[in-house]
Amino acid sequence: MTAAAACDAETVEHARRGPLSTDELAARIALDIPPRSYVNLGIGQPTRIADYLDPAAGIILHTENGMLGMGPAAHGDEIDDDLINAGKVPVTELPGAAYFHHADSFAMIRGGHLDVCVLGAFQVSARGDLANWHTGRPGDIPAVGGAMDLATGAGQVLVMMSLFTRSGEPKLVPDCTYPLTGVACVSRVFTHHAVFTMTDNGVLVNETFGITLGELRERLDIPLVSGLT
Amino acid sequence: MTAAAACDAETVEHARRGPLSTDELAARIALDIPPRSYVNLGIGQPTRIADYLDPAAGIILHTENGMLGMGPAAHGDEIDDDLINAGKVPVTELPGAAYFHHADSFAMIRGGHLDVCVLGAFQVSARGDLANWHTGRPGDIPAVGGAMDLATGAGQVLVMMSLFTRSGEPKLVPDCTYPLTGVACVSRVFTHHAVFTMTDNGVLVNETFGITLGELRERLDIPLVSGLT
Amino acid sequence: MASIVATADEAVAGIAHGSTVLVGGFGLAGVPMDLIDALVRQGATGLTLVSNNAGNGTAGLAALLDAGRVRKVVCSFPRQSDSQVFDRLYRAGKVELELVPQGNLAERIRAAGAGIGAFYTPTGVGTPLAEGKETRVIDGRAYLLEHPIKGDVALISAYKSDGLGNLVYRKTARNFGPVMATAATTVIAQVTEIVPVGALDPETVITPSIYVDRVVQAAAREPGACGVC
Amino acid sequence: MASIVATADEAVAGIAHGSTVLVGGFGLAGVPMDLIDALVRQGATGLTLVSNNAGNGTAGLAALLDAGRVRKVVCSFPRQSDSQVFDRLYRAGKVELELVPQGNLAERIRAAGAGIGAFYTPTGVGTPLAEGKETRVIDGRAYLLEHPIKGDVALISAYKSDGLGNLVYRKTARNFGPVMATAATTVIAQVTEIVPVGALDPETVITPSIYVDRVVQAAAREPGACGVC
Repeated sequence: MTAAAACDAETVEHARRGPLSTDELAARIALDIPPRSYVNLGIGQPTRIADYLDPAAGIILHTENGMLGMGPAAHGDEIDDDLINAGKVPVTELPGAAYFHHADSFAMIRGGHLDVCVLGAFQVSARGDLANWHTGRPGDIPAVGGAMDLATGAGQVLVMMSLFTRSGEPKLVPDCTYPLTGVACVSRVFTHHAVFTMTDNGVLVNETFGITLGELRERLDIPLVSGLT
Repeated sequence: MTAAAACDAETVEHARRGPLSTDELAARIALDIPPRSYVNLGIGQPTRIADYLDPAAGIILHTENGMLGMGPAAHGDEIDDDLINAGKVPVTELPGAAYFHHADSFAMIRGGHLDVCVLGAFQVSARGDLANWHTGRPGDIPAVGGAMDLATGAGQVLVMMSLFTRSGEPKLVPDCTYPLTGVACVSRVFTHHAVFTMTDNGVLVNETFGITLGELRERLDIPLVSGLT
Repeated sequence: MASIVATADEAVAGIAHGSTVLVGGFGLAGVPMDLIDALVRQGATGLTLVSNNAGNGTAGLAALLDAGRVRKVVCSFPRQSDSQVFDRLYRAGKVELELVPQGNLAERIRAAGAGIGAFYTPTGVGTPLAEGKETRVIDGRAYLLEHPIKGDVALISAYKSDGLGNLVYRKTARNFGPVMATAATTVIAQVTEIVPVGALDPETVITPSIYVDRVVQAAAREPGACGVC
Repeated sequence: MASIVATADEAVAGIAHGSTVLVGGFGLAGVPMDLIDALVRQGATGLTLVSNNAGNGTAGLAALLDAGRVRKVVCSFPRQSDSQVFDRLYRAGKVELELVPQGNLAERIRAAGAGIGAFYTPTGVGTPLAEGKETRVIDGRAYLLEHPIKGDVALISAYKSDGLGNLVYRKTARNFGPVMATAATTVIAQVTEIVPVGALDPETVITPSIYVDRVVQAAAREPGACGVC
């Protein structure tokens, strides 16, 4: 299913099953990444999406520490201290790769050349504001890395996160209470419970998993749209 | 003689000889270029200075179309259409050369990394303003190229020019009447008749050739200093 | 990611009237002659041409100008010994000229590719080319505000492309190619040789495939046969 | 042009108290460990450290911090699983932090090297990191004004140097090295191998010798022996 098709359709409820596992979520996101696109997968969970990309689709992975054509994680003899991803994990190089320095790498990001990035999040607001770099709690030390650059520069910013905190609070919110990473930058939010698309008419629910649209509406403090027709 | 020594000394008059030939002038300028420095020689006459640099001095030539380590002009089989200098003349490559693109080349210039550039000029003012890109005459089509970048960015901007126009007007002037290339950027002016240094105390005459200091004072409309002691 | 196309005509298909076209090359090195010739045949008109020069002799950009396709030229060095076509059109008021110092030209193109909104450059301060531009003193030095130059199309020439569009250049023919490749909606490269994916050393790739849309192998050309050599 | 020196201690000689020191590396790739160790021995204090991270484990930058030599850290990603030294000093108010998005960090360093007075970036708009920064809307998009970061010293790591200081890097160890090399008064590189002038292909040089002041061959290091691997 393409993103465009999903946007136009009514919400598809998969209520009889449980929420997606993180691997299922990664696989679901992989479906939405167009063939031949250039993609940055954020550190942490989004990295797993790489395992579910169709090798025939010709998708090329970017890592902001200076590489296009990044391959899977390196193991054993493949490990090379000079070849790591943004999460500092040893990786491999695919044919057709290219290396470049940090200013060139972020020129690529900021200049809008990446088609897609997938980031984790503490919170996303209904208008697509992203918060993923700082808890804002006193004493917590912030670390922003490349998150603000990716949120601002990538063609499409997708978020992969849990929909609820461990204590059950929604992370898709009317307004972020955490410090922002970027303003109105997120186009889609993928969670274990549902897939959402930010539209001019509000937050559209594309699919639910282990929950109904009605139940979602009760648990989230934002208006939810079901289909754009 | 080093530039520093020349600045402190009284004017040296070589009045019994004629003015320098252009080749002698090029050789005179070459003397002032420090060993191991990175140098851009402007198109036209300054290019000739390369022939008088001591090969043992380790001076490295920059050409703004993307190269360090430029060698002499190419001849015969050496000619390669992909290897030219800023004047579009086929050149050669020396061991230790490096190629880079135009934005990197001018970042190098603008960032102050070149030690010296030598430019031609229509006029230079007493405070070191440079005019070398546009006659300002109606109907004349201007072409600035890299002149403004070099004038602004190089560590030392030296000028190689004739001291007088064909009709005998001085080209070292109180204020440039031609459109400016850069403001207060020239540190030394080398002409067939004399070598000048711009100082906080005025224009210092380092050497004269085929003319006395007194005669220079009569022909130029600017105050001339002889020695800084 | 590039599509490899069979002919230069196919490569330039769809360039719209009124487009801004960035054209690589400095002197004759790196000029995408096949693509320019194809653009003449293609017929797009009302073009804004961004290139270091404004055509030499009667071929290439000079032919494009002569065919009346160019509304405006943005360049650093229009006037040369053999720029008679541009000179004639300019003097007849048939083509507009925006003269830009070479380093500002390269940096403005880079800014467009790197998502920089504008930047402060010292080049041009106090000269007629500063007229109408915002000036600002930063840390005691004066700067001009310069804005990005973005192309609808870039036509560049490189040495080799792999099947994805990763490009390497040769010697000073690199010049404007790498920055122009970052700064246009559609980037079209002619190359001397197309090699398989994996045949280029990833350390040596200058323009990563993310920037390149179409690649065509240049026609074999007799030395001196291009009409401008 | 570089001087080749015999030891890391010789390489870092003369770094003054209160210097701003740019240190290359991302994760452990490209970290100039020998030079950092030598800087700890050298004893300069009151340093401002500009680097992507703020030290891992107990060696390298962590040891420099632990020795009380660092007044301020400018970085994008201080907080990591093993950043305990920085964390402790920061919480105790013993080190100041300027947090900069990774792309703005790279671009600010580039700007210092490229003679750009300041630039407008979209990264960080609407976030707490925009506080106190000038904002400006250009063509309908909001930007922040960011200023250059210039170093007194840069410590970088590269793969090979020739006898002039031309540098090539290896894979993602390239990261910040090339931009930092442009942006400091004194640039010091440790390299795995020093090769004769002429042994590097001029097409593949990433940092031309003009930027490099001192080169030292890195000590052979047992895998895992650096204390942070």
